[in-house]
Amino acid sequence: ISSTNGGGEGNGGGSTDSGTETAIDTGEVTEDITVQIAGDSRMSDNIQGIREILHNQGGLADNITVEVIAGSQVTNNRQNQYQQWLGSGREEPTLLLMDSGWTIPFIARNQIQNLSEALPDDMVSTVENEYFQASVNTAQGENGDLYGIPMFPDFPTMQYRKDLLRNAGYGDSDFEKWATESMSWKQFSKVTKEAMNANSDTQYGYTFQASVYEGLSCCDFNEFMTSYGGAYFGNPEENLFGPIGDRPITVDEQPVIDSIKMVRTFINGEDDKQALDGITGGIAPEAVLQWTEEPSRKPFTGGDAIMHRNWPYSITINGAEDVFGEDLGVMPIPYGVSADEAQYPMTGGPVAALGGWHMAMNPNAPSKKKQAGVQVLRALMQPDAALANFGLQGWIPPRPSLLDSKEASNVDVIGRYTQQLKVAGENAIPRPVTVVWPQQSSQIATEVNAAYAQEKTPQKAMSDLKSTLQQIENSQ
Amino acid sequence: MGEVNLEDVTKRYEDVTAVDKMNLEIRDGEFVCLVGPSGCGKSTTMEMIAGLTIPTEGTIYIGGHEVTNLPPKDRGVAMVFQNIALFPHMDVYDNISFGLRLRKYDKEEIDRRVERASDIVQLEGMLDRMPDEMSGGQRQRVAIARAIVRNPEVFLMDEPLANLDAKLRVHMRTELQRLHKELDTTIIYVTHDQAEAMTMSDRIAVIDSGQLQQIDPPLVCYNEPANLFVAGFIGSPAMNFVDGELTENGFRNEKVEVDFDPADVGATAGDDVTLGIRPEDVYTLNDAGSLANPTKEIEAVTDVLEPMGDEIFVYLLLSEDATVDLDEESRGGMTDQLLMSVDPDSDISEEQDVNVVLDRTKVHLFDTETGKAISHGLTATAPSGADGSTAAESDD
Amino acid sequence: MGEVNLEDVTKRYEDVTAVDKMNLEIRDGEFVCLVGPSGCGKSTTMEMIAGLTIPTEGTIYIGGHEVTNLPPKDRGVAMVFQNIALFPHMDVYDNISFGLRLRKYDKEEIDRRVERASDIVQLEGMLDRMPDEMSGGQRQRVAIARAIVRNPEVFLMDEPLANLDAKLRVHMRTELQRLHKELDTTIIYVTHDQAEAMTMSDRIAVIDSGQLQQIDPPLVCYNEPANLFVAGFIGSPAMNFVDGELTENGFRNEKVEVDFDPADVGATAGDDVTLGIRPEDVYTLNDAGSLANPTKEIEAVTDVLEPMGDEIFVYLLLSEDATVDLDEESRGGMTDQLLMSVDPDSDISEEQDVNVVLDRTKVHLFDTETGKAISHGLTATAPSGADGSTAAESDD
Amino acid sequence: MESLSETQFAYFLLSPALLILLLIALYPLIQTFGYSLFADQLTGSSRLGEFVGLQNYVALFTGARDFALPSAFLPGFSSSFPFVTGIYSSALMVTLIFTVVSVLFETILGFVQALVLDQDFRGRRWVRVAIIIPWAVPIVIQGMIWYLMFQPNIGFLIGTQQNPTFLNTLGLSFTPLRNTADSLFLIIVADVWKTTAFMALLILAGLQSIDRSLYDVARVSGATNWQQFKMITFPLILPTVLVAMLFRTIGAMRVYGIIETMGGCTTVPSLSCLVVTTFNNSMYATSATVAFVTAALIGIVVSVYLVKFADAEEGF
Amino acid sequence: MATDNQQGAFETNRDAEIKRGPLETWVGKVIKNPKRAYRSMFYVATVFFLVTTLFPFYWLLVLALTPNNLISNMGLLPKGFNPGVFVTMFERVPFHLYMFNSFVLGLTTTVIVLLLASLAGYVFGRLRFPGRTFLMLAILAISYFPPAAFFLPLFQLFTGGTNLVLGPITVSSPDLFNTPAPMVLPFSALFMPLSIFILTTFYGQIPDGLEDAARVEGTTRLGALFRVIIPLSAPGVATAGVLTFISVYNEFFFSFLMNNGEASSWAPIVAGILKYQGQFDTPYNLMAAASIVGVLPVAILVIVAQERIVSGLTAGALKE
Ligand SMILES: Nc1ncnc2c1ncn2[C@@H]1O[C@H](COP(=O)(O)OP(=O)(O)OP(=O)(O)O)[C@@H](O)[C@H]1O
Ligand SMILES: Nc1ncnc2c1ncn2[C@@H]1O[C@H](COP(=O)(O)OP(=O)(O)OP(=O)(O)O)[C@@H](O)[C@H]1O
Ligand SMILES: [Mg+2]
Ligand SMILES: [Mg+2]
Repeated sequence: ISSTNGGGEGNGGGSTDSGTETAIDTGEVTEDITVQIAGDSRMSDNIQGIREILHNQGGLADNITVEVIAGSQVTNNRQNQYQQWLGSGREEPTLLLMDSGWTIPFIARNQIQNLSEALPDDMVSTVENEYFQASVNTAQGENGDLYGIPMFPDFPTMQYRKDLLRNAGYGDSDFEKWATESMSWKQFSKVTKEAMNANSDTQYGYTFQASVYEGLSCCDFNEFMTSYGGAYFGNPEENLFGPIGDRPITVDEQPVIDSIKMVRTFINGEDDKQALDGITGGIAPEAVLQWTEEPSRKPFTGGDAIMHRNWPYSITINGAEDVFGEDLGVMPIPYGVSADEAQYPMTGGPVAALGGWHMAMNPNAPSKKKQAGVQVLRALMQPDAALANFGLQGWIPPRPSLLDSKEASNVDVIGRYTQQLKVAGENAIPRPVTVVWPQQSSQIATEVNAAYAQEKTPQKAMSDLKSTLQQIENSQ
Repeated sequence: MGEVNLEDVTKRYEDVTAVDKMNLEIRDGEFVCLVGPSGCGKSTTMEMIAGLTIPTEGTIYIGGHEVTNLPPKDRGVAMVFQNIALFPHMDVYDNISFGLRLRKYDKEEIDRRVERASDIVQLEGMLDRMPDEMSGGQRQRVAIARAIVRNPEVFLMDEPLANLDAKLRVHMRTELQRLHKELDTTIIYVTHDQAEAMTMSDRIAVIDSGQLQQIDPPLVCYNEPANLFVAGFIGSPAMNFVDGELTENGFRNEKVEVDFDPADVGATAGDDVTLGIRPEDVYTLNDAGSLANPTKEIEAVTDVLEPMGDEIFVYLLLSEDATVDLDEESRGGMTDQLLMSVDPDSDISEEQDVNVVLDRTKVHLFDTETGKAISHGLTATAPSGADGSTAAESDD
Repeated sequence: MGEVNLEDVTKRYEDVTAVDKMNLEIRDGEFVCLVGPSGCGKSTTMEMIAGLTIPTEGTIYIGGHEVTNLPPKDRGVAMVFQNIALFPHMDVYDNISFGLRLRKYDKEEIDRRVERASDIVQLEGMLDRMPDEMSGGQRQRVAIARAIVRNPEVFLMDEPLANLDAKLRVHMRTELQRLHKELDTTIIYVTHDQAEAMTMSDRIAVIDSGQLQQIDPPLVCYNEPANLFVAGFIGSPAMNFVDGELTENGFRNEKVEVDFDPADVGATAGDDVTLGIRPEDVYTLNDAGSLANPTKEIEAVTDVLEPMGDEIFVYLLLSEDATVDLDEESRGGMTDQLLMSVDPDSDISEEQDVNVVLDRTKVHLFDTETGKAISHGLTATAPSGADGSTAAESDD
Repeated sequence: MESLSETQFAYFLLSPALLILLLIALYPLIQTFGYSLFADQLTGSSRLGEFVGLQNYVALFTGARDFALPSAFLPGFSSSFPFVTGIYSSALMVTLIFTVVSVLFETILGFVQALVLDQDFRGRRWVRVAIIIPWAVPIVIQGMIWYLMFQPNIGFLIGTQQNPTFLNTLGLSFTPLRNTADSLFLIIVADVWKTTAFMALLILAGLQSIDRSLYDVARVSGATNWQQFKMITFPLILPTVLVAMLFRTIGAMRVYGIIETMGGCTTVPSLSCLVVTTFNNSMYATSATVAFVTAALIGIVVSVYLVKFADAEEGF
Repeated sequence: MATDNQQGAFETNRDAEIKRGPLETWVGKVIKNPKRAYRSMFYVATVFFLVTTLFPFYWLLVLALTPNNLISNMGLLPKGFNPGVFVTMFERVPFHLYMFNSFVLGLTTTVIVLLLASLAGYVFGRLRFPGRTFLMLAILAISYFPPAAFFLPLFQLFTGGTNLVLGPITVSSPDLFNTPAPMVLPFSALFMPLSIFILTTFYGQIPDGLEDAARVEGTTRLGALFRVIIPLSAPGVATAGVLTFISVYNEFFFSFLMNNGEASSWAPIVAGILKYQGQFDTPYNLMAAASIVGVLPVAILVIVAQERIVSGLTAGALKE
C-alpha cells in the first residue's frame, strides 16, 4: 500500500481551492433533493418545525427537504469535526452551522464556499447591509467577501433579581431605565453591594465566568476590557481580524489593567493591593475563577445571587414562570468608560461579547446540492422565517430591525427582553478571531485568570501576555 | 510429641464418603504405612492430619492436643504430596528451602540443610534447575527433599517414591528409615509398593472404602490378615482364595479337600468358608519333599506361566473347562484357579498336568459371608481319619 | 503399521544431553518396556516419538515413514503422560472422549468407547467427576482411559500405573496385555516396576544416561545382562557384585573364590573382573542340598534381616569389620556384603555365622573396567584341580 | 501448517495481528512522522507548510514553541529536565507526577480489591460489579462527576472562605480546579477512582489462575497467610501485575480526557494535552512533533521500567 | 487435658471481659483468634471499597434526580425528586440506539482483538523464536502514541482520501465514514497491545504438559490453544475481553470523529451523552441519568458475561 500523499504534504485530500469561489447556479432545482445541514441537537429536535418554517415562511420549494445532523454542542468538538470533514473534502453535509468564533479560520483555509461569489448579489447585500454588523464581520474573509450567513447572534447581558433590588430601595423606574441605558461598573458594584446588604441571606452578589477557558478570553474578559476602552490589538475596527503580525498588541495598556483591577476588587474587596478606585469591592465570590457558564448560573437560578452575566439561553431559564418570571431583570453589560471617552472605536460603553452562529456552505458538495443549499439559505433569511425561528429555537433574529417587531416581543420569556438584546447587539464586540486566535485565547485565559487570582500583578500578567501574543503573531 | 490420633473421623464430599469413621492411633516415633486400593481415602486421611481438609465429623489429635480445626502451620507436620506440586516459579534450591526460609533460618543453616537433603535424594548439582526442566523422578525427589529439610514431629508422605526406579527406591527407602531413626519422628506413609510397606513400617494400616481394616506389624498383616480384604490385598501376587464348605472333616469343595477338625479352629461344620493360600505355599508334588505338613493332593493343569526372573508364576486350573479369567478375578470368592510360584529352574511347562499340595501351616480360613478370618494355619497333623498319604511327617 | 525406529536420535538441552545417539528398533505389534534410572531420558524418548519434542539430531520413523518433524496429531500415537496431565476444565467423560471428539466420532460411538475404556480402568460411575475431585490413582486411570479409547498404531505409556495399588495394577497389567493382543498395536511402556517390565514386555530396553544399554526379552536381560549396569538394574533386589581378579584357577578375592578355567569363558587370567550373583542364587549350606553346582563355601555373618512375607532378605557381611553401608552401595563395584534371599520359614537370625555357597550356573562375570559381561553361568563342574568339596555333583 | 518450523509458525500466527497493526498503526505513524518534518500551516488549503526537517523538534526542546502550547501556572513546575526546557518540561513534570502517584495508588488499591474479590463470600458478584463500574464510566461523565463535586457552590466538597469544608481545612483551595497543584491532586483522585478497577480486574484474573494445590504445600510447610501471599501469590501474579502496571503507566503518561473534562488542559497541561491542543488548533506539524517526542519519552520511561523489572519476570 | 487447658483459658478470658470495653474485648478476641482479625479486615476493606467506588455513583444519582434548575449548593441528598428524568433522557436523545451502537462496536472489536491477540499471545507466551522481544516491544510502542497521532492519516484512509497504488491501477480507499469500520479497526489496533500482553502472561503460565496431552490426542497446536490453553486461561481471556469491551464503550476520539454523531451513523454512547449538552447550558441531570443508564446495565452485563465466559470456556463451551 502506498499513498500518493507520501511523506506528509498532507493536502487535505480532495479539497481544492477552485471550488470555493465558483458561482452557483441559483435557479430552481427540479428534482427531489435532500440538503444535509450539520446543525446542533436543538435543530434536530425541532426538525419538523424548521421544515414548516422553511416551506411556509421561507417559501422553500417542496422538492427540497432538509435533514439535520446534530453535531456536538460543545463548540470545540464541532470545530474539530468540521476541520476533518472539510479538510478531507467530504461532500456531505451541504450546509454547516458554524460558530462565529471560529468561522474565520475556515475561511482562511479556503474550506468554505465564498458566498459573495456564489450567491446572488441581493442576498449578499441584504446580509451586509441589514444584519448585525459585528456578526457579519465574523463571517467575512480578509478581502471582505462573505463566507457565511449569520443565522443568529448571541449577546450576553446582565441579569438581576428585581425582587432583591427592591429590598435595597430600587424600583421599576430604575429597572426600566437600566434596560436600555446601561450603568457604569462603579454604580453596578455599588448597587450590588447595597442589595447584598439588604438581602443578607443571599450568598452572592455578582456571578460571572472567569475560569481558564475560551469564554474568558473571548467574552468575559473581552467585555471588561473593552468596556474600559481597552483592546487586544489596538483599534478593533482595523485590527480585530488581522493582519496577523502587523498589528499592535495593546493588552498592557491602562484600560486593560484597570479592568483587571476592577475584577480583582469585585472578588477580593477594596483592600486588594491592586484594587480599582471607585469600585465597591467584595461583590463576587472567589468561585468565579473556576466557573464557566453553567456553574455560574446555578447559584443565580437557585436564588443565591443578585447579579449574573450570561447568554440569552439563560434568560429563558431564569425568566421562566417557575423560576423568577417577571422578577428577572435584564440590562446590557455595564460600562467602564463611555464610548466617547474610550481610546478606540468600538470600545467603551455597554459592550457585549459576540457569540452566535453562521450558516456556511461546503464547497465540495455536488452542484445540485449547492443549488438546493442556496434555496435553503434564502428561505432561512426571510424575515418571517427568522422570527419564526426565534420563537421555535430561540434564535435571536440576525437583523436588529426584527427585534423591534411585534412578533419578536411576543416570544415567550425572552420576548420581554428584546430591547436589551438589541442594545447589546449594537454594542457587540467580536473576539479577534484569526487563525492564531485559538493559541492566543488559551494564553490570554491563563494570564488573565492568574491575574484575577492574585497570582500575578495585572501589569506583570499583561506584559507577559503581550510578549507571548507577540510571539504567536510573529510565528505566522 | 508426635503421636497422631484420629477419633471417629469422617470426611464426606457431596456424594462420596472418602473417609468413614476412621479410628487410628499412631504412636510417637512410629512408622506407619497406609495402604489400600485407589480411591479408598488414604490421601484424604493424610490431608486431614495435615489440616488441609477439615473433617466432616470426628476429632484429630497430634501430640495429645486437639488440632481438628487448627491451621496446618500450627500442627508441626511436613508432607510430601502425591501430585508433587512443586512451586513452578522457584528453582530446586528455593523449593527445598521454602519451609526453612519461612522460619527465617539463617543462610548457612539453610545451605547446610538443603545440601544434606539434596544429597539424600541424589539431586546434587541440580539445585538451580527449574521444575519444568526436570524429569518426573527428579521432581518427586525435590518434593521429598522439601519435606525432609524440616524436622517436624510428623512426616506425611503420600506415595513419595511412585516415580522412582527400583534402585533409587531402595536407596530412598533406606534413607527414609535412617532419617526416621535419627530424627525419631512419626512417619505416616502412603504406598502402593508392597516391598516398601513390608520393609519400612512398624505397622501397616490397611484401608478399604474409607474404613480401617487392620493395623498391625507387616508380618502380622501378611501372616494373620484380619479378613478377606486384607488377605487379598497384602502380598503380591495375591493370596489364592477357594470357596467351600466346612464339614465335620474339614474344608471341602469339588476339587479341594483339606482335613481338620472344625472345632480346632473354633468353627462349626456347615458354615460357608473361604480358604486362602499364598502362591508360595502351593507346592508341586516334586517340591513337596521339604514340606512338613502338606494337604491332600489337588489335581490341576498348568495354564499360563509368568517367568519373573527370580521365580515363575504358574497359573493352575482346577477344573478342566476353566480358563484363567484374569479379568473377573474378584477379591475373595471362589475361583477355579490357583496361582503358584515356583523356582525359576523348575521344568514346568504350560498345559501340563500337575498335582499340587498346600502347606497346611499356611492355610487361612475365612468366613465367606463376613470375610472375618477364622484361623491362620492348621494344626500340624491332619485329624485322625484323614489320610496323610504323600506328606512326610516331621516332628518340627 | 506400528513399527517405530529411532536412528541416532539425540536430544540436548542447554547443559544436559537427555538422549544420546539412541538407536531403537521396535517391531510392529511389539510390547517394549523402557526402563532406566530416574532422569535417564525415558520420558524424553517417548516425547520425541510422540512428536512433542523435536530431536536435536537423528531420525525417527513410525510405520516406515519418517516422522521426525511431523506434528503429533499426524503420527497416530496415543500417550499416557507421566505427570498425568488431565484437562482440569473437563470432566472425566470429556477427558476420555477428547481425542474422539476431535475426530468427530458420532455420539454413540463415543459413548460406547468411553464406556468400554472406563470399564477397563474401573472408573464406572465417575464419568462426571472433575479431575480435582478424584484421587491420584483415579486420575491416572482416566489418563489411561484417554489413551486407550483411541485405537492408535502406537501406544506410549509413561509410568501409567505408578499410582495404582498392587491389586489394581495386576488387573491393569492384564487388561493392557489383552488390549495389546486384541488391537495388535505397538506399545512402548516406561515403568519402574520390575514385575511389570518382566511380565508384560516382549523386550525390555534398558537405558542409562540417555544411552541404550540393552534391548532384549525380559529373561535374557535378567539372565544374560549385557553389562554391569543392566545386571545391577534389572532384578529386585539387585544383583550382588564382588570385585576380584581372574587367576588361572578362576575368580579370586580375599573372601570369595570361584574356580573355573578362564579360557572357558573366553577371558585371560590377570584381568580385573566383577562377579555377579543374584540374592536368590546364594544359598546357606543347609539349603544347598538341592543345588547341583555350588561354589566353594564363603564365610559370612548375617547382619540385617528384612522379612518380606514371602521371603526374607538376609544381608551378609563377608569381612568382620564391615557394616552394611546401605548408603554408599554403588552400582557395580566391590562390596563387602552379599544379599541373600531365603525362605520365610528359615530359622536364621541376625549376627549369626553362616557359610554360604553360590549357584555356579548363575554366576555372572563382568569386565570391571568396561562393565561388559564376560560370561553368564559357569560350566557345571569346577575345573580339575579345584576342589568340589561340599557341593554334590549332578550330571544334569 | 504444523510442519512449519517454530519460527515460521510464530510469524504465521502473528501475521494477522501484525497486518492490522501495520495498516492501522504503523502506516499512520509513519505519515504522522512525516508531518512533523513540515512547518505548521494555518491558512490556505494545505494542512502543512514547507519542509523544515527537524526544526520542529529543535523548537520544542529549546522552548521556542512554548507560545503555542498551554502553559502551567506554577512557575516551580517548570523545573529543568535535561534537554527539555520551558513548557515541555513542565508538562513532563505534571505527567510524571500524575503517572507515578496514580499508578502507585491504583496498583496498591487494585491489589487489595482483587484480594477482596478473590474471597468467597455472599454477594461477591455484586461487590465485583460495584468495583468495576467506575471503569465503565465514560471519561466525559467521570469528568462531570468530579468536576461538579469540586465546583464551588454546586458540589459539597468545596466550601467558601466563611464556610470551609474539611477538605479546605486540609489545604484544598476554594477553587481547586483552577490551580495546577490542587487540580492535579483531584485529577489523580478521579483517575484512581476509575482505573483502579483495571488493576483489580487483571490481578483478580491472575489470582484465579493460580494452582490452588501450591497453597496446600505452602500451608503444610508452615506458611502464614502473609507468607503465602509473599512467597506464592505475589511472585505468581507478578507477571500480570507488571503487565497491568506497564499499561497503566503508558495510559497515565498519555492522560488527557480526565484533565480536559475536569481542570482543563491549560490548568494541568499533560504531554497529551499539548498534542491534542495543538491538533485542535490545526497545528498539525507541531502536534505530530509533540506526539513523537511524547512517545519517545514514554518509551524511555517504559524502558527503564522494563529493565528494572526484567529480573522479576523474564516474560517480556 | 487439652480441653482442660482451653477451658481454663476461656474462663480467665471471661473474667477479664467484664472490666473491658467493647473495643478492648474485640481486640482481645482478635488477638486470640487471628481469623477474626482477617475477617474484620476483610469487611473493613470491602466496605471501604464499596463506599469509595459507589459514592460517586450515588452522587450521580443525586444529580439525576435533582431537577436541573435546582442543581446548586448540593448536599448529600437530592434536592427534589424527579425520576421522570429517566424518561426525559430518552425523549431528548435516542439513547438506547447509541447504547446499541456502542454495544455492537464493543463486541465486534472485542471479538477481533481476542482472536488476534490470542494468536499473538500464544506465540509470545509459548514459543521461542528470533525477533520475539523486538516484536513485543514494537507492538508495545504503539501504545506510546496519543490517539491524535494516528488520526489524520487514518481519517484520510477511511474517508476515501488515500490512493492505493496497485501496480498500474490506482484505487482510492473506500469511504467508510459513518460506518462501524473506521472505529472498529483503529480500536482493534490500539487496544490490541494490551490484550496481547495480558494473554501472553496468562498463556505462558499454562503447563506444557497439558498442551502436549492435547496435541497427542490429535489437535494441532492451534487446536490445543483453543481447546485447552484458552479455556484454562479463562479468567485472563475474559478480563482482556472485558477491558477491551469497556475501553471501546468509552472511547472518545475516534468514536467522535469517524462519524457525524448520529445514532444512525453508528455513533456510540459518548456522542449520545454529549448530545444532551447545549452550547452553554448543560443539563447535568439528564447527563447523569444517561450515564447511569449507559453504565450500570453494561457493568452488570459485563460482569455476568465475564462469569459466563469464564464458566463457558472452562466448562466446555468448546464442546462439539
Ligand atoms: N526442559 C528441560 N530443560 C533441561 N533439562 C531437561 C528438560 N527436560 C528434561 N531435562 C533433563 O533431561 C534428562 C532426561 O529427562 P527425562 O524426563 O527424559 O527423564 P526420565 O527418564 O523420564 O526420568 P524419570 O524416570 O525421573 O521420569 C533429565 O536429567 C532432566 O533433568
Ligand atoms: N474434592 C473432592 N470432591 C469429591 N470427591 C473427592 C474429592 N477428593 C477426593 N474425592 C473422592 O474421595 C475418595 C478418596 O480419595 P483419596 O484421594 O483420599 O483416595 P486415595 O486413597 O488417596 O487414592 P489413590 O491411591 O488413588 O491416591 C475418592 O473416591 C475420591 O474420588
Ligand atoms: Mg491419594
Ligand atoms: Mg520421566
